[in-house]
Amino acid sequence: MDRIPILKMGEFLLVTIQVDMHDRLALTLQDDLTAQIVKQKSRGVLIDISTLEMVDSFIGRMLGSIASMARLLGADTVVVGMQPSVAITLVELGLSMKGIRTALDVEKGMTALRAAVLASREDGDE
Amino acid sequence: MDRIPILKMGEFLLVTIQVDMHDRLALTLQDDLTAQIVKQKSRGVLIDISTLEMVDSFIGRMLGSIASMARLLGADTVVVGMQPSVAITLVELGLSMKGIRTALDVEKGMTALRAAVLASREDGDE
Amino acid sequence: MRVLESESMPLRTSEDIVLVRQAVRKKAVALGFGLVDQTKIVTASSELARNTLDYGGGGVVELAVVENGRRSGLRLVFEDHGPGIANLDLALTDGYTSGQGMGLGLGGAKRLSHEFEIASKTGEGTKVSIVRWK
Amino acid sequence: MRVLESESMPLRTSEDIVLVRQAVRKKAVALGFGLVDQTKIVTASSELARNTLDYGGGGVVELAVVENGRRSGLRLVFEDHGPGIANLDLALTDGYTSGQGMGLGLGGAKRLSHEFEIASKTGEGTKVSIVRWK
Ligand SMILES: Nc1ncnc2c1ncn2[C@@H]1O[C@H](COP(=O)(O)OP(=O)(O)O)[C@@H](O)[C@H]1O
Ligand SMILES: Nc1ncnc2c1ncn2[C@@H]1O[C@H](COP(=O)(O)OP(=O)(O)O)[C@@H](O)[C@H]1O
Repeated sequence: MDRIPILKMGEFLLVTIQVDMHDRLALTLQDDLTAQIVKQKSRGVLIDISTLEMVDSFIGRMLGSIASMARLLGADTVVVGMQPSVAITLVELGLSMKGIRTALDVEKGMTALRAAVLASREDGDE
Repeated sequence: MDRIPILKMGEFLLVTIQVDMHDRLALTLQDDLTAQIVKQKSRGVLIDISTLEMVDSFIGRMLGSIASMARLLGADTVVVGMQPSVAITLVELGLSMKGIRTALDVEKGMTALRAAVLASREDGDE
Repeated sequence: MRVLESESMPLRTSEDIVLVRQAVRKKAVALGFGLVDQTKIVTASSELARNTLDYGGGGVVELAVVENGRRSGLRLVFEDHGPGIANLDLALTDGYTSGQGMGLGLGGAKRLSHEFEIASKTGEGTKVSIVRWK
Repeated sequence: MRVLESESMPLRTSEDIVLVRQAVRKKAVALGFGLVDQTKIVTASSELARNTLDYGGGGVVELAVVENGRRSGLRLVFEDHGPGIANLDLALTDGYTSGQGMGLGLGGAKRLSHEFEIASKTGEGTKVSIVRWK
Protein backbone atom coordinates (compact mmCIF):
# COMPACT_ATOMS: atom_id res chain seq x y z
CA MET A 1 0.00 0.00 0.00
CA ASP A 2 1.46 3.39 -0.87
CA ARG A 3 -1.33 5.67 0.31
CA ILE A 4 -3.70 5.76 3.23
CA PRO A 5 -7.16 6.88 2.06
CA ILE A 6 -8.62 10.15 3.33
CA LEU A 7 -12.40 10.34 3.58
CA LYS A 8 -14.38 13.56 3.43
CA MET A 9 -17.27 13.75 5.90
CA GLY A 10 -18.96 17.11 5.56
CA GLU A 11 -16.49 19.69 6.80
CA PHE A 12 -14.26 17.06 8.40
CA LEU A 13 -11.69 14.62 7.09
CA LEU A 14 -11.47 11.08 8.41
CA VAL A 15 -8.38 8.92 8.23
CA THR A 16 -8.43 5.36 9.47
CA ILE A 17 -4.95 3.96 9.80
CA GLN A 18 -5.33 0.25 9.28
CA VAL A 19 -1.84 -0.87 8.47
CA ASP A 20 1.45 -0.95 10.27
CA MET A 21 2.84 2.13 8.49
CA HIS A 22 6.39 2.32 7.29
CA ASP A 23 7.99 5.72 7.69
CA ARG A 24 7.56 6.94 4.09
CA LEU A 25 3.89 6.01 4.17
CA ALA A 26 3.48 8.11 7.32
CA LEU A 27 5.16 11.09 5.65
CA THR A 28 2.97 10.68 2.56
CA LEU A 29 -0.12 10.71 4.77
CA GLN A 30 1.07 13.92 6.39
CA ASP A 31 1.48 15.60 3.00
CA ASP A 32 -1.79 14.26 1.60
CA LEU A 33 -3.73 15.44 4.64
CA THR A 34 -2.32 18.93 4.45
CA ALA A 35 -3.23 19.13 0.78
CA GLN A 36 -6.76 17.87 1.44
CA ILE A 37 -7.40 20.30 4.30
CA VAL A 38 -6.62 23.15 1.95
CA LYS A 39 -8.54 21.69 -0.99
CA GLN A 40 -11.66 20.76 0.97
CA LYS A 41 -11.49 23.75 3.30
CA SER A 42 -11.88 21.30 6.16
CA ARG A 43 -12.47 22.46 9.70
CA GLY A 44 -11.44 19.26 11.38
CA VAL A 45 -9.43 16.07 11.04
CA LEU A 46 -10.20 12.77 12.74
CA ILE A 47 -7.40 10.22 12.79
CA ASP A 48 -8.55 6.79 13.91
CA ILE A 49 -5.63 4.80 15.29
CA SER A 50 -7.68 2.12 17.04
CA THR A 51 -6.05 -0.66 15.06
CA LEU A 52 -2.52 0.65 15.62
CA GLU A 53 -0.74 -1.69 18.00
CA MET A 54 2.17 0.65 18.53
CA VAL A 55 2.99 4.33 18.32
CA ASP A 56 6.71 5.05 18.35
CA SER A 57 8.39 8.46 18.41
CA PHE A 58 8.24 8.69 14.61
CA ILE A 59 4.49 8.16 14.40
CA GLY A 60 3.99 10.32 17.49
CA ARG A 61 5.89 13.12 15.82
CA MET A 62 3.85 12.67 12.64
CA LEU A 63 0.61 13.00 14.60
CA GLY A 64 1.94 16.13 16.30
CA SER A 65 3.01 17.63 12.97
CA ILE A 66 -0.36 16.94 11.40
CA ALA A 67 -2.09 18.65 14.33
CA SER A 68 0.20 21.70 14.11
CA MET A 69 -0.14 22.09 10.37
CA ALA A 70 -3.89 21.57 10.50
CA ARG A 71 -4.09 24.26 13.20
CA LEU A 72 -2.23 26.69 10.95
CA LEU A 73 -4.76 25.92 8.23
CA GLY A 74 -7.69 26.50 10.59
CA ALA A 75 -8.57 22.89 11.31
CA ASP A 76 -8.68 20.98 14.59
CA THR A 77 -7.31 17.47 14.90
CA VAL A 78 -8.55 14.69 17.13
CA VAL A 79 -6.74 11.37 17.43
CA VAL A 80 -9.23 8.65 18.10
CA GLY A 81 -9.13 5.21 19.67
CA MET A 82 -5.62 5.02 21.05
CA GLN A 83 -5.27 1.65 22.74
CA PRO A 84 -4.54 1.79 26.48
CA SER A 85 -1.40 -0.34 26.01
CA VAL A 86 -0.18 2.20 23.47
CA ALA A 87 -0.84 5.11 25.85
CA ILE A 88 1.01 3.38 28.69
CA THR A 89 3.99 2.75 26.40
CA LEU A 90 4.01 6.35 25.13
CA VAL A 91 4.24 7.63 28.69
CA GLU A 92 7.26 5.44 29.37
CA LEU A 93 8.84 6.27 26.02
CA GLY A 94 8.76 9.87 27.25
CA LEU A 95 6.78 11.20 24.32
CA SER A 96 4.54 14.14 25.03
CA MET A 97 2.09 14.60 22.23
CA LYS A 98 1.76 18.28 22.95
CA GLY A 99 -1.27 19.84 21.43
CA ILE A 100 -3.00 16.64 20.44
CA ARG A 101 -6.60 16.07 21.39
CA THR A 102 -7.72 12.51 21.83
CA ALA A 103 -11.08 10.77 22.01
CA LEU A 104 -12.17 7.22 22.72
CA ASP A 105 -13.90 6.54 19.43
CA VAL A 106 -14.97 8.22 16.19
CA GLU A 107 -18.32 9.27 17.63
CA LYS A 108 -16.77 10.99 20.63
CA GLY A 109 -14.14 12.46 18.33
CA MET A 110 -16.88 14.02 16.21
CA THR A 111 -18.46 15.51 19.35
CA ALA A 112 -15.12 17.05 20.25
CA LEU A 113 -14.55 18.42 16.74
CA ARG A 114 -18.05 19.89 16.47
CA ALA A 115 -17.67 21.59 19.83
CA ALA A 116 -14.28 23.01 18.78
CA VAL A 117 -15.61 24.32 15.47
CA LEU A 118 -18.67 25.82 17.14
CA ALA A 119 -16.56 27.47 19.81
CA SER A 120 -14.16 29.01 17.29
CA ARG A 121 -17.11 30.33 15.25
CA GLU A 122 -18.65 31.99 18.30
CA ASP A 123 -15.32 33.61 19.07
CA GLY A 124 -14.97 34.90 15.52
CA ASP A 125 -11.68 33.14 15.73
CA GLU A 126 -9.69 31.47 18.42
CA MET B 1 -3.14 12.20 56.63
CA ASP B 2 0.12 14.16 56.62
CA ARG B 3 2.55 11.47 55.51
CA ILE B 4 2.53 8.62 53.06
CA PRO B 5 4.31 5.60 54.55
CA ILE B 6 7.51 4.31 52.95
CA LEU B 7 8.20 0.59 53.29
CA LYS B 8 11.65 -0.94 53.17
CA MET B 9 11.88 -4.20 51.21
CA GLY B 10 15.45 -5.39 51.18
CA GLU B 11 17.41 -2.90 49.10
CA PHE B 12 14.26 -1.35 47.66
CA LEU B 13 11.72 1.13 48.99
CA LEU B 14 8.01 0.70 48.32
CA VAL B 15 5.48 3.50 48.41
CA THR B 16 1.80 2.81 47.88
CA ILE B 17 -0.13 5.98 47.25
CA GLN B 18 -3.62 5.28 48.51
CA VAL B 19 -5.07 8.74 48.92
CA ASP B 20 -5.94 11.60 46.65
CA MET B 21 -2.84 13.63 47.56
CA HIS B 22 -2.96 17.35 48.11
CA ASP B 23 0.06 19.21 46.83
CA ARG B 24 1.90 19.60 50.14
CA LEU B 25 1.51 15.90 50.85
CA ALA B 26 3.11 15.17 47.47
CA LEU B 27 6.05 17.43 48.26
CA THR B 28 6.47 15.82 51.68
CA LEU B 29 6.58 12.40 50.05
CA GLN B 30 9.27 13.62 47.69
CA ASP B 31 11.42 14.86 50.60
CA ASP B 32 10.79 11.76 52.73
CA LEU B 33 11.74 9.45 49.89
CA THR B 34 14.99 11.25 49.18
CA ALA B 35 15.91 11.07 52.87
CA GLN B 36 15.08 7.34 53.04
CA ILE B 37 17.08 6.49 49.92
CA VAL B 38 20.14 8.01 51.55
CA LYS B 39 19.48 6.51 54.99
CA GLN B 40 18.69 2.99 53.76
CA LYS B 41 21.22 3.07 50.92
CA SER B 42 18.41 1.87 48.67
CA ARG B 43 19.05 0.80 45.11
CA GLY B 44 15.50 1.12 43.91
CA VAL B 45 12.15 2.78 44.53
CA LEU B 46 8.76 1.32 43.61
CA ILE B 47 5.86 3.75 43.58
CA ASP B 48 2.49 2.04 43.33
CA ILE B 49 -0.11 4.40 41.90
CA SER B 50 -2.70 1.76 41.03
CA THR B 51 -5.36 3.41 43.20
CA LEU B 52 -4.67 6.91 41.82
CA GLU B 53 -7.61 7.93 39.65
CA MET B 54 -5.83 10.93 38.23
CA VAL B 55 -2.31 12.19 37.61
CA ASP B 56 -2.15 15.90 36.84
CA SER B 57 0.91 17.90 35.88
CA PHE B 58 1.78 18.50 39.54
CA ILE B 59 1.84 14.82 40.46
CA GLY B 60 3.52 14.01 37.14
CA ARG B 61 6.25 16.52 37.93
CA MET B 62 6.63 15.05 41.43
CA LEU B 63 7.10 11.55 39.99
CA GLY B 64 9.66 12.90 37.55
CA SER B 65 11.54 14.73 40.32
CA ILE B 66 11.60 11.65 42.51
CA ALA B 67 13.06 9.62 39.65
CA SER B 68 15.74 12.24 38.91
CA MET B 69 16.76 12.66 42.52
CA ALA B 70 16.80 8.91 43.10
CA ARG B 71 18.99 8.54 40.02
CA LEU B 72 21.49 11.04 41.47
CA LEU B 73 21.55 8.97 44.65
CA GLY B 74 22.17 5.75 42.71
CA ALA B 75 18.64 4.34 42.85
CA ASP B 76 16.25 3.40 40.04
CA THR B 77 12.56 4.27 40.17
CA VAL B 78 9.67 2.31 38.73
CA VAL B 79 6.13 3.65 38.76
CA VAL B 80 3.72 0.80 39.02
CA GLY B 81 0.06 0.20 38.15
CA MET B 82 -0.84 3.34 36.24
CA GLN B 83 -4.47 2.99 35.18
CA PRO B 84 -5.03 3.03 31.41
CA SER B 85 -7.49 5.95 31.75
CA VAL B 86 -4.76 7.89 33.55
CA ALA B 87 -2.22 7.13 30.80
CA ILE B 88 -4.64 8.21 28.07
CA THR B 89 -5.32 11.47 29.91
CA LEU B 90 -1.61 12.14 30.46
CA VAL B 91 -0.97 11.85 26.75
CA GLU B 92 -3.66 14.43 25.99
CA LEU B 93 -2.53 16.68 28.83
CA GLY B 94 0.79 16.77 27.00
CA LEU B 95 2.84 15.55 29.91
CA SER B 96 5.94 13.58 29.05
CA MET B 97 7.20 11.76 32.07
CA LYS B 98 10.73 11.73 30.77
CA GLY B 99 12.96 9.23 32.43
CA ILE B 100 10.23 7.36 34.27
CA ARG B 101 10.06 3.61 34.03
CA THR B 102 6.66 2.01 34.46
CA ALA B 103 5.42 -1.49 35.16
CA LEU B 104 2.00 -3.09 35.30
CA ASP B 105 2.13 -4.23 38.90
CA VAL B 106 4.45 -4.49 41.90
CA GLU B 107 5.73 -7.92 40.87
CA LYS B 108 6.68 -6.76 37.38
CA GLY B 109 8.11 -3.59 38.92
CA MET B 110 10.38 -5.70 41.12
CA THR B 111 11.54 -7.65 38.05
CA ALA B 112 12.43 -4.39 36.33
CA LEU B 113 14.26 -3.02 39.39
CA ARG B 114 16.22 -6.24 39.95
CA ALA B 115 17.28 -6.27 36.30
CA ALA B 116 18.36 -2.63 36.50
CA VAL B 117 20.38 -3.15 39.68
CA LEU B 118 22.00 -6.28 38.28
CA ALA B 119 22.87 -4.53 35.04
CA SER B 120 24.45 -1.54 36.78
CA ARG B 121 26.49 -3.91 38.99
CA GLU B 122 27.81 -5.80 35.98
CA ASP B 123 28.81 -2.54 34.37
CA GLY B 124 30.63 -1.37 37.48
CA ASP B 125 28.44 1.63 36.99
CA GLU B 126 26.02 2.84 34.39
CA MET C 1 -26.75 26.26 27.10
CA ARG C 2 -29.18 25.69 29.96
CA VAL C 3 -27.98 25.28 33.55
CA LEU C 4 -29.79 22.43 35.31
CA GLU C 5 -28.05 22.66 38.67
CA SER C 6 -25.02 24.40 40.02
CA GLU C 7 -22.91 24.65 43.14
CA SER C 8 -19.94 26.74 44.22
CA MET C 9 -16.83 25.70 46.09
CA PRO C 10 -14.06 27.83 47.56
CA LEU C 11 -10.43 27.45 46.50
CA ARG C 12 -8.25 28.62 49.38
CA THR C 13 -5.92 25.73 50.25
CA SER C 14 -4.37 22.76 48.49
CA GLU C 15 -6.90 20.52 50.28
CA ASP C 16 -9.63 22.46 48.45
CA ILE C 17 -8.17 21.28 45.13
CA VAL C 18 -8.65 17.69 46.31
CA LEU C 19 -12.26 18.45 47.28
CA VAL C 20 -12.93 20.00 43.89
CA ARG C 21 -11.47 16.97 42.10
CA GLN C 22 -13.73 14.71 44.15
CA ALA C 23 -16.83 16.85 43.54
CA VAL C 24 -16.12 16.92 39.80
CA ARG C 25 -15.65 13.16 39.72
CA LYS C 26 -18.96 12.69 41.56
CA LYS C 27 -20.85 14.91 39.12
CA ALA C 28 -19.22 13.24 36.11
CA VAL C 29 -20.19 9.81 37.40
CA ALA C 30 -23.75 10.99 38.07
CA LEU C 31 -23.94 12.30 34.50
CA GLY C 32 -22.93 8.88 33.22
CA PHE C 33 -19.47 9.88 31.90
CA GLY C 34 -17.24 6.89 31.09
CA LEU C 35 -14.05 6.36 33.07
CA VAL C 36 -11.74 8.08 30.58
CA ASP C 37 -14.06 11.09 30.27
CA GLN C 38 -14.30 11.34 34.04
CA THR C 39 -10.52 11.27 34.30
CA LYS C 40 -10.14 13.97 31.65
CA ILE C 41 -12.49 16.47 33.28
CA VAL C 42 -11.14 15.72 36.77
CA THR C 43 -7.58 16.29 35.54
CA ALA C 44 -8.56 19.54 33.82
CA SER C 45 -10.29 20.72 37.01
CA SER C 46 -7.20 19.96 39.04
CA GLU C 47 -4.98 22.02 36.73
CA LEU C 48 -7.32 25.02 36.74
CA ALA C 49 -8.02 24.83 40.47
CA ARG C 50 -4.30 24.93 41.15
CA ASN C 51 -3.87 27.98 38.91
CA THR C 52 -6.71 29.78 40.72
CA LEU C 53 -4.96 29.05 44.00
CA ASP C 54 -1.31 29.51 43.05
CA TYR C 55 -1.53 32.40 40.60
CA GLY C 56 -4.93 33.93 41.39
CA GLY C 57 -4.38 33.94 45.15
CA GLY C 58 -7.49 31.80 45.66
CA GLY C 59 -11.03 32.10 44.40
CA VAL C 60 -14.08 30.01 43.66
CA VAL C 61 -15.22 27.38 41.23
CA GLU C 62 -18.77 26.91 40.05
CA LEU C 63 -19.72 23.36 39.03
CA ALA C 64 -22.80 23.23 36.82
CA VAL C 65 -24.70 20.49 35.07
CA VAL C 66 -25.65 21.97 31.70
CA GLU C 67 -27.72 20.98 28.72
CA ASN C 68 -27.61 21.98 25.09
CA GLY C 69 -30.37 20.46 23.03
CA ARG C 70 -30.07 16.76 23.70
CA ARG C 71 -26.55 16.88 25.08
CA SER C 72 -25.78 17.13 28.76
CA GLY C 73 -22.44 18.12 30.14
CA LEU C 74 -20.42 19.49 33.00
CA ARG C 75 -19.36 23.14 33.10
CA LEU C 76 -16.69 24.40 35.48
CA VAL C 77 -16.01 28.10 35.97
CA PHE C 78 -12.90 29.11 37.92
CA GLU C 79 -12.75 32.71 39.07
CA ASP C 80 -10.26 34.74 41.05
CA HIS C 81 -9.52 38.37 41.76
CA GLY C 82 -5.79 37.99 41.49
CA PRO C 83 -3.25 39.81 39.31
CA GLY C 84 -4.70 38.60 36.01
CA ILE C 85 -2.78 37.45 32.96
CA ALA C 86 -1.06 40.09 30.84
CA ASN C 87 -0.36 37.92 27.82
CA LEU C 88 -3.00 35.24 27.23
CA ASP C 89 -1.35 33.72 24.15
CA LEU C 90 1.84 33.23 26.07
CA ALA C 91 0.00 31.76 29.07
CA LEU C 92 -1.74 29.27 26.79
CA THR C 93 1.50 28.14 25.18
CA ASP C 94 2.45 24.61 26.20
CA GLY C 95 5.57 24.71 28.31
CA TYR C 96 5.27 28.34 29.41
CA THR C 97 5.13 28.88 33.15
CA SER C 98 5.83 32.01 35.17
CA GLY C 99 6.23 29.80 38.24
CA GLN C 100 7.56 26.31 38.95
CA GLY C 101 4.94 24.48 36.89
CA MET C 102 5.25 22.49 33.71
CA GLY C 103 3.32 25.06 31.73
CA LEU C 104 0.69 22.53 30.72
CA GLY C 105 -2.24 23.56 32.91
CA LEU C 106 -4.08 25.91 30.56
CA GLY C 107 -3.23 24.18 27.28
CA GLY C 108 -3.87 20.76 28.80
CA ALA C 109 -7.20 21.79 30.34
CA LYS C 110 -8.24 23.16 26.97
CA ARG C 111 -7.45 19.90 25.19
CA LEU C 112 -9.16 17.86 27.88
CA SER C 113 -12.36 19.90 27.48
CA HIS C 114 -14.82 20.42 24.64
CA GLU C 115 -15.19 24.14 25.26
CA PHE C 116 -12.72 26.51 26.81
CA GLU C 117 -12.98 30.22 27.49
CA ILE C 118 -10.61 32.48 29.33
CA ALA C 119 -11.02 36.11 30.28
CA SER C 120 -8.49 38.03 32.29
CA LYS C 121 -7.72 41.64 33.09
CA THR C 122 -4.48 42.77 34.66
CA GLY C 123 -5.14 43.86 38.23
CA GLU C 124 -8.67 42.51 38.22
CA GLY C 125 -8.52 38.75 37.96
CA THR C 126 -9.05 35.72 35.81
CA LYS C 127 -12.03 33.61 34.81
CA VAL C 128 -11.66 30.28 33.05
CA SER C 129 -14.64 28.29 31.92
CA ILE C 130 -14.62 24.75 30.52
CA VAL C 131 -17.35 22.39 29.38
CA ARG C 132 -17.13 18.70 28.73
CA TRP C 133 -20.15 17.14 27.00
CA LYS C 134 -21.27 13.62 27.67
CA MET D 1 21.94 -15.94 29.89
CA ARG D 2 21.28 -18.92 27.60
CA VAL D 3 20.12 -18.49 24.01
CA LEU D 4 17.31 -20.91 23.12
CA GLU D 5 16.75 -19.81 19.55
CA SER D 6 17.78 -16.89 17.40
CA GLU D 7 17.22 -15.39 14.00
CA SER D 8 18.64 -12.46 12.06
CA MET D 9 16.86 -9.88 9.93
CA PRO D 10 18.31 -7.19 7.65
CA LEU D 11 17.58 -3.50 8.15
CA ARG D 12 17.93 -1.78 4.80
CA THR D 13 14.62 0.00 4.13
CA SER D 14 11.79 1.51 6.14
CA GLU D 15 9.68 -1.56 5.24
CA ASP D 16 12.26 -3.65 7.08
CA ILE D 17 11.45 -1.73 10.26
CA VAL D 18 7.84 -2.84 9.90
CA LEU D 19 8.93 -6.45 9.39
CA VAL D 20 11.11 -6.29 12.49
CA ARG D 21 8.23 -4.89 14.56
CA GLN D 22 6.02 -7.73 13.37
CA ALA D 23 8.65 -10.40 14.06
CA VAL D 24 9.25 -9.00 17.55
CA ARG D 25 5.51 -8.96 18.25
CA LYS D 26 5.23 -12.57 17.13
CA LYS D 27 8.08 -13.72 19.36
CA ALA D 28 6.71 -11.75 22.32
CA VAL D 29 3.29 -13.34 21.88
CA ALA D 30 4.86 -16.80 21.60
CA LEU D 31 6.75 -16.18 24.84
CA GLY D 32 3.47 -15.33 26.56
CA PHE D 33 4.16 -11.60 27.08
CA GLY D 34 1.07 -9.62 28.08
CA LEU D 35 -0.26 -6.93 25.72
CA VAL D 36 1.51 -4.02 27.44
CA ASP D 37 4.82 -5.90 27.56
CA GLN D 38 4.48 -6.80 23.89
CA THR D 39 3.83 -3.16 23.04
CA LYS D 40 6.85 -2.00 25.03
CA ILE D 41 9.35 -4.32 23.37
CA VAL D 42 7.85 -3.73 19.91
CA THR D 43 8.09 0.05 20.41
CA ALA D 44 11.69 -0.22 21.63
CA SER D 45 12.56 -2.37 18.60
CA SER D 46 11.04 0.19 16.26
CA GLU D 47 13.10 3.00 17.75
CA LEU D 48 16.36 1.07 17.56
CA ALA D 49 15.68 -0.33 14.09
CA ARG D 50 15.11 3.21 12.81
CA ASN D 51 18.40 4.36 14.34
CA THR D 52 20.27 1.47 12.70
CA LEU D 53 18.77 2.49 9.38
CA ASP D 54 18.84 6.29 9.62
CA TYR D 55 22.09 6.85 11.49
CA GLY D 56 23.94 3.56 11.01
CA GLY D 57 23.23 3.39 7.27
CA GLY D 58 21.54 0.02 7.66
CA GLY D 59 22.55 -3.17 9.43
CA VAL D 60 21.08 -6.26 11.02
CA VAL D 61 19.08 -7.20 14.06
CA GLU D 62 19.33 -10.50 15.88
CA LEU D 63 16.18 -11.65 17.69
CA ALA D 64 16.85 -14.24 20.36
CA VAL D 65 14.74 -16.08 22.88
CA VAL D 66 16.86 -16.22 26.02
CA GLU D 67 16.68 -17.80 29.44
CA ASN D 68 18.23 -16.87 32.74
CA GLY D 69 17.50 -19.39 35.46
CA ARG D 70 13.72 -19.65 35.47
CA ARG D 71 13.10 -16.44 33.52
CA SER D 72 12.65 -16.35 29.80
CA GLY D 73 12.88 -13.21 27.73
CA LEU D 74 13.49 -11.64 24.37
CA ARG D 75 16.87 -10.21 23.41
CA LEU D 76 17.34 -7.92 20.42
CA VAL D 77 20.76 -6.92 19.14
CA PHE D 78 20.99 -4.15 16.56
CA GLU D 79 24.28 -3.80 14.75
CA ASP D 80 25.56 -1.51 12.04
CA HIS D 81 28.90 -0.49 10.53
CA GLY D 82 28.01 3.16 10.28
CA PRO D 83 29.80 6.24 11.62
CA GLY D 84 29.37 5.29 15.30
CA ILE D 85 28.46 7.62 18.15
CA ALA D 86 31.16 9.98 19.41
CA ASN D 87 29.41 10.99 22.64
CA LEU D 88 27.29 8.21 24.13
CA ASP D 89 26.08 10.20 27.13
CA LEU D 90 24.80 12.92 24.86
CA ALA D 91 23.15 10.41 22.52
CA LEU D 92 21.35 8.83 25.48
CA THR D 93 20.04 12.17 26.72
CA ASP D 94 16.28 12.52 26.23
CA GLY D 95 15.58 15.18 23.67
CA TYR D 96 18.99 15.10 21.98
CA THR D 97 18.94 14.35 18.28
CA SER D 98 21.53 15.01 15.61
CA GLY D 99 18.79 14.58 12.99
CA GLN D 100 15.10 15.36 12.76
CA GLY D 101 14.03 12.97 15.52
CA MET D 102 12.57 13.62 18.94
CA GLY D 103 15.69 12.38 20.67
CA LEU D 104 13.77 9.74 22.57
CA GLY D 105 14.82 6.59 20.74
CA LEU D 106 17.79 5.49 22.84
CA GLY D 107 16.50 6.73 26.22
CA GLY D 108 13.01 5.44 25.50
CA ALA D 109 14.25 2.02 24.35
CA LYS D 110 16.30 1.79 27.53
CA ARG D 111 13.28 2.52 29.74
CA LEU D 112 11.11 0.12 27.78
CA SER D 113 13.63 -2.70 28.33
CA HIS D 114 14.94 -4.50 31.35
CA GLU D 115 18.51 -4.57 30.12
CA PHE D 116 20.22 -2.18 27.77
CA GLU D 117 23.77 -2.14 26.47
CA ILE D 118 25.32 0.09 23.88
CA ALA D 119 28.78 -0.07 22.34
CA SER D 120 29.95 2.24 19.63
CA LYS D 121 33.23 3.25 18.04
CA THR D 122 33.62 6.24 15.79
CA GLY D 123 34.15 5.10 12.23
CA GLU D 124 33.37 1.46 13.08
CA GLY D 125 29.76 1.22 14.00
CA THR D 126 27.20 0.77 16.75
CA LYS D 127 25.75 -2.19 18.60
CA VAL D 128 22.74 -1.88 20.87
CA SER D 129 21.41 -4.81 22.82
CA ILE D 130 18.19 -4.93 24.84
CA VAL D 131 16.45 -7.65 26.83
CA ARG D 132 12.93 -7.74 28.13
CA TRP D 133 12.12 -10.54 30.56
CA LYS D 134 8.73 -12.13 30.77
N1 LIG E 1 -5.59 32.30 37.52
C1 LIG E 1 -4.44 32.85 37.06
N2 LIG E 1 -4.06 34.10 37.46
C2 LIG E 1 -2.90 34.63 37.01
N3 LIG E 1 -2.06 34.03 36.17
C3 LIG E 1 -2.38 32.80 35.73
C4 LIG E 1 -3.57 32.14 36.15
N4 LIG E 1 -3.61 30.94 35.53
C5 LIG E 1 -2.51 30.84 34.78
N5 LIG E 1 -1.75 31.96 34.90
C6 LIG E 1 -0.48 32.25 34.20
O1 LIG E 1 -0.36 31.40 33.06
C7 LIG E 1 0.85 30.64 33.13
C8 LIG E 1 0.67 29.30 32.46
O2 LIG E 1 -0.27 28.54 33.17
P1 LIG E 1 -0.32 26.97 33.00
O3 LIG E 1 -0.38 26.64 31.55
O4 LIG E 1 -1.42 26.44 33.86
O5 LIG E 1 1.10 26.46 33.52
P2 LIG E 1 1.66 26.36 35.02
O6 LIG E 1 0.46 26.27 35.93
O7 LIG E 1 2.47 25.12 35.01
O8 LIG E 1 2.48 27.58 35.24
C9 LIG E 1 1.15 30.56 34.61
O9 LIG E 1 2.52 30.28 34.84
C10 LIG E 1 0.73 31.94 35.07
O10 LIG E 1 1.72 32.91 34.76
N1 LIG F 1 23.08 3.45 15.16
C1 LIG F 1 23.52 4.71 15.30
N2 LIG F 1 24.61 5.16 14.62
C2 LIG F 1 25.06 6.42 14.75
N3 LIG F 1 24.46 7.35 15.55
C3 LIG F 1 23.39 6.98 16.26
C4 LIG F 1 22.85 5.65 16.17
N4 LIG F 1 21.78 5.59 17.01
C5 LIG F 1 21.65 6.80 17.58
N5 LIG F 1 22.62 7.65 17.14
C6 LIG F 1 22.83 9.05 17.55
O1 LIG F 1 22.18 9.28 18.78
C7 LIG F 1 21.25 10.35 18.66
C8 LIG F 1 20.09 10.15 19.60
O2 LIG F 1 19.35 9.01 19.21
P1 LIG F 1 17.86 8.85 19.69
O3 LIG F 1 17.79 9.00 21.17
O4 LIG F 1 17.36 7.55 19.14
O5 LIG F 1 17.08 10.07 19.05
P2 LIG F 1 16.64 10.33 17.54
O6 LIG F 1 16.58 8.98 16.86
O7 LIG F 1 15.32 10.98 17.65
O8 LIG F 1 17.69 11.23 16.95
C9 LIG F 1 20.87 10.38 17.21
O9 LIG F 1 20.35 11.63 16.82
C10 LIG F 1 22.22 10.02 16.56
O10 LIG F 1 23.05 11.17 16.51
